Amino acid sequence: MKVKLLIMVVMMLALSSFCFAQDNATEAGTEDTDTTAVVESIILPAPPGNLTGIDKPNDHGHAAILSWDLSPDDGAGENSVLKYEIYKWVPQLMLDINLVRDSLSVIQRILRNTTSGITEGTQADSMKIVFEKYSRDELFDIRNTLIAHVKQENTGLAEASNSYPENGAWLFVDKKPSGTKSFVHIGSKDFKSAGFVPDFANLYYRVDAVTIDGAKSSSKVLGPIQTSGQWYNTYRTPVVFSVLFFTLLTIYFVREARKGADLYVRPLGGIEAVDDAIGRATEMGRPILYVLGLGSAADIATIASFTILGRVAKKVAEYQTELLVPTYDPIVMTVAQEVVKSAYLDAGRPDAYKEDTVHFVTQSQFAYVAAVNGIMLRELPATNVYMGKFFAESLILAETGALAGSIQISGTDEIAQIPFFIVACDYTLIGEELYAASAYLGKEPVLLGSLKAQDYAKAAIILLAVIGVVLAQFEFGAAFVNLFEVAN
Amino acid sequence: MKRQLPFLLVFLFGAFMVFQYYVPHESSEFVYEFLLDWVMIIGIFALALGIWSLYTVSVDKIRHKKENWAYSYVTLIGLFIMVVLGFTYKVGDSWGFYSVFVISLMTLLGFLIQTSVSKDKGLWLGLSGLSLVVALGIAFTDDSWGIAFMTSEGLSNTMFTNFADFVLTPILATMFSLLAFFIASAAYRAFRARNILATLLLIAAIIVMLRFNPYMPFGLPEYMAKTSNWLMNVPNLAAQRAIVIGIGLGIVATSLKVILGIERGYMGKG
Amino acid sequence: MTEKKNIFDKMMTLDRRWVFLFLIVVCVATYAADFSIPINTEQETESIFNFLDSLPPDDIVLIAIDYDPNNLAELHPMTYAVVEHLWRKKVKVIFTSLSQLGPAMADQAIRDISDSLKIDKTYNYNGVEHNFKGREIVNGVDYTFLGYKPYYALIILGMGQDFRLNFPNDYYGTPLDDLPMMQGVINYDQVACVVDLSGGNITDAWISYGQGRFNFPLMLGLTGVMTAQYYPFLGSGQVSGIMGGLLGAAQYEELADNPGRAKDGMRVQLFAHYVIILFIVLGNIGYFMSRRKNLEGGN
Amino acid sequence: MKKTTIITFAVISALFLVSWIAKGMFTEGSSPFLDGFLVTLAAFLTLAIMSFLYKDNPYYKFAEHLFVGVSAAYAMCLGFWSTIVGNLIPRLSSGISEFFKVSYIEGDYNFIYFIPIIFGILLLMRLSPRGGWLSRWPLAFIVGTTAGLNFVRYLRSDFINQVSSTIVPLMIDWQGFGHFFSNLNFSATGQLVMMFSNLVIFIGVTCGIIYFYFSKEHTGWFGRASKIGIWILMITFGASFGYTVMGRISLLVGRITFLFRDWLEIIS
Repeated sequence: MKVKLLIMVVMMLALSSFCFAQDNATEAGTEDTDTTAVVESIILPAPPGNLTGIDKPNDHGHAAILSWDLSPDDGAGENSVLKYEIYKWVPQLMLDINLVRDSLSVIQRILRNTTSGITEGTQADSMKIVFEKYSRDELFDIRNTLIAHVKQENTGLAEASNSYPENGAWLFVDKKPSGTKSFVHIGSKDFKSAGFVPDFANLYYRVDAVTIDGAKSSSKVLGPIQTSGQWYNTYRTPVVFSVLFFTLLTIYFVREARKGADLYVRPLGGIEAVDDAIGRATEMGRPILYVLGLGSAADIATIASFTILGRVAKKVAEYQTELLVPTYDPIVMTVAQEVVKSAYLDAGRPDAYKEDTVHFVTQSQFAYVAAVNGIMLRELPATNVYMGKFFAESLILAETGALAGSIQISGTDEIAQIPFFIVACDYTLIGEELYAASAYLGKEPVLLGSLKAQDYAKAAIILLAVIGVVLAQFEFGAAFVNLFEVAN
Repeated sequence: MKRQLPFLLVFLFGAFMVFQYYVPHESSEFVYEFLLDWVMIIGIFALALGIWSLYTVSVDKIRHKKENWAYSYVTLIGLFIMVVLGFTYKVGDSWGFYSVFVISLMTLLGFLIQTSVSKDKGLWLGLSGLSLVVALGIAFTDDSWGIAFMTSEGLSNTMFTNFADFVLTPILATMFSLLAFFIASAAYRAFRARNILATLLLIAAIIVMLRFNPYMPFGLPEYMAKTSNWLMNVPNLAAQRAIVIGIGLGIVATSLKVILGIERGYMGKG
Repeated sequence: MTEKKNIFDKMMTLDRRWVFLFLIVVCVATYAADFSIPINTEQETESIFNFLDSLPPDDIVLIAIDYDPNNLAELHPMTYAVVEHLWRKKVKVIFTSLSQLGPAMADQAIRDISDSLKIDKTYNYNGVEHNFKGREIVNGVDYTFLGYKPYYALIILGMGQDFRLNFPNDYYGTPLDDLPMMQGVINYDQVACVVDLSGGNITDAWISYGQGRFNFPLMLGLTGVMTAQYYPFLGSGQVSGIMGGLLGAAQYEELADNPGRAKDGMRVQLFAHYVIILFIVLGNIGYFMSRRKNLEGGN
Repeated sequence: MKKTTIITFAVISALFLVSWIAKGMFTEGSSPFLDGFLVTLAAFLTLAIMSFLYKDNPYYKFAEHLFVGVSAAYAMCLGFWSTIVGNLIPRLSSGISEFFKVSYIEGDYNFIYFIPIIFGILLLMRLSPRGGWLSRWPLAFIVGTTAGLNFVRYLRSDFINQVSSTIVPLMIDWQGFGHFFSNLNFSATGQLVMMFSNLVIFIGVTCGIIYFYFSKEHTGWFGRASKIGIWILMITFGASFGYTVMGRISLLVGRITFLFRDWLEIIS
């Protein structure tokens, strides 16, 4: 019962401060010009001409693109235009809803104890005074009811905007410096937000040219236009073609490989070293340390690393050496446990698998490094393998490993860290070699097939680049380059 | 079924994300945001698994008196005191019962660890019962503490922020600064002109390192600065681009293999 | 290997802890010691210095402190060096800060520099000795701090019309018309040049909206990583000079014979780099000598 | 324990105790002894980590283990309060939201948020010996989602977009040979250097890609191109190594500043 009463209070408040709000709305755009010293004779600039607008294509809706011709006094003529102000017409209903939205945000601030920023004497302040009288429980109720109310009212917006130009007001949207000819009005899709622009509702815009003195003249009103979301992003068509190209290429080569085609793969130093390194560890009776890096299970570098870990773990199980896998990310830990466990199973030694072979350390970059450093100096692994995503810690790890006298094999796709691994490790897989390694180690024809597809894609890039460089010398070459520009 | 269903899930979600990329419409965005939220939420559940793993490994070390087992107590104390401080806060200025509460919780955890590692279980269990009673007593009778954090009073749990500022930050910064030493030792150890590749690496590094060295004759300094600028802007750009293209294709190919179920190494053998 | 290690073998296999020790000693020593290193100045910085140095007293320079505390380490030394040089020459300064987190930091810097102006100093540059008497720097007479306003592109355009348009009052709330130095100062026409110290894309706005429209001499102070991308503007003459990163700041300090934070930083950097290069050279000498010995032994 | 170990420990504790007391006496503030303790603690931990450069020792082990414990808990607390409380709970029920003092976010599809909870619980099934296989489902979800995400995004950013940016004009401002030779200069912004640079970029990218070719033997002209590719890669790696030195030294200077200015207060 109480809640119903409160809605009434809020609505009353809304109505009473309506005039105030409207003043606010129209003045918002001029806040930095209204302080200008009074100038005796105000000369109006010529208005911007030919205002046009469309729904912003290939988006989720709620956005429109406006464009206009510069005012004759912008950069020419009197040269007096300082900026353009963009205004949007909204129905009375929208203004009402905005007031409720404002009160919602005040309630939110009260609930979060962040009302200190509200200046005295403003509309928000008077709302604050009203709402602060209620308990938290009541405020939660009020809040939920108001949200439901806003949601309900929003459905009427499209219809209300048909009443143009009656029953509404111009709202300031944004300002742009002189020389600007277009503006993308990206509204919010959240109906609770003040910047909400409803889809499929009539929108009206106008653009004012404003001089230094604050004198302004308005363009003709644009409208009605409507915004909406699209179901297909045409800008991304080049990506569709490349997805198809790449997928078909991969599937073709995988099939070829399955049929038994002989596929050559060039040797990778780092990968050939892995087997030797495991043998060495066995001879020395020391463990092998495998570091998966700081990536999450979602990073493809980590996924590639899992495949390599599987091979290493299998070899380790066969040779009966000890394996240490400290991890940084808990999900990576879970996956790595699966991988190592099934590798031991494959090697026929499930009994040798210990649950703490793969263990979690901490999810803090340098704490993880400190712990791994400790392992290196105390367990003295014969071989350290670093595969995956690495950041600043790469050099700390690799140098400590070198200090402990371990053979070190690394691979990462973080370009900034490759130099450090190259300098400090015995073998380094550079960038793409890491991904190739996972296919190479498997020696499975299907995986090798996809390497072949990658190589064809590279050949395509080189070919296109050569054609492009030749065409770039001519005027019409630009069209070719544009084929590879994905706008959004 | 047990083995195949996960790969079906991978395919479904993967294919959905590929299609989603072309659909700008709100409903597609809506699902996309949901999915990303889910990944984060599952991550936190996984973190609990991680903490559990850290705990069991540490306790295991203590139980079997492995090398350096005593330090595992340091890890566990650090872990628990941060958890307790992160989930509770003191009300008002007085430390009084709040500190007793924290200490009794800590002793409770300490005794519980002892119970699990020691042979004399009865004694330690009794002691942990005692501290549990103390902690519960304070929890229910005294209102000098609360469980909240996102509100402004919780953020002012001074000990939690102090631990972050005076334990985490200095160690982190110092670990990071070790890089200065390691960059020197790596350069000393590895920059030997063994073959042509090592020589190129060496020369480029030295030119760039000398870019602001004033003690050189014949206008060499200016030449060094210009050359190192050129090295960073031209060959660097080319090499980076070549690597990026390679990495990009590697990622694309691996993702595709994952979605199509060709690459299954990440879940153990498929 | 039974043969005795000679000095070259030792050079090659020196325990890395000596490297660490040497590095930390050199860093601490150069950090604590108070001496000056020569800095090679580049043309891009020299042109800034020469322009500012040629200004007669009572000219006005606009300095835009458009960075935030993130880039403080690289750009703060430039502010200190440039402003102190100008104030010593009795050139007046208008400050703006168009980055949101900038004003408080800029205000602090202005106070700091004012304090250092109270002391007498003698500088020796361009082969001439310059004696400067210490003096009190007065707000409104020697400088005006306009503060922060959002929409930097509009502010830069607006200041081309009239400073009072966006900044009717200065940062401390005094109306601009009440400040002695702002009498008759309307817009960029009364300003000798603009120096923009920035760590972000406000620089682009200064180039296209400011210099492009109002045609004043524009000089930039940028972070190290940004520098290369603005060189083309130097070639096209839109920008009159660039200071890049800590090195650029140190060059300005060198030109003005006013060693400060940047040269302190560069001192440690330079000697740390020397240590590393020294060890690389040692390692290589050892490597080549012991390889030659091994080859001879092999024969 | 050896005698020397005990003596070292005693000396070090005494030194830091003195530092604590001295800091406590000479700093101002509401709780000088707590502040003094914290600064001393930070200095101790800094030195403990640095001592690692000499060799592994008990002080480093202490700092390392403390760091691991505290940081794991810190990550968990932040993760819990920001993701579970900040993101999940406001969508589950208004009652739980009120308990955690966050505001309930009403929505028509909030029930979907029970799915990640189910996935999360499935993940925790690892701990039970029987249900371990269930934990693969959430993993499949995460891997599948992100693989799909990466597939298209990298195809666009690292494949299509790279083609367009590799297309650089080799002849810049070309107005015939006469004009070229009469305006010849060697400045960094001159026509000659710019053309040379663009040529290097083009050849560098092409040869670099050839180096990453896996399914063809690197012999003949192909091998030579691949060799040029790896040369350019090595020059780049050397240069970026040299370039990074400066930033790393700054980090060390930061620590020196902390020790000598904030803690010992001997350099102003």
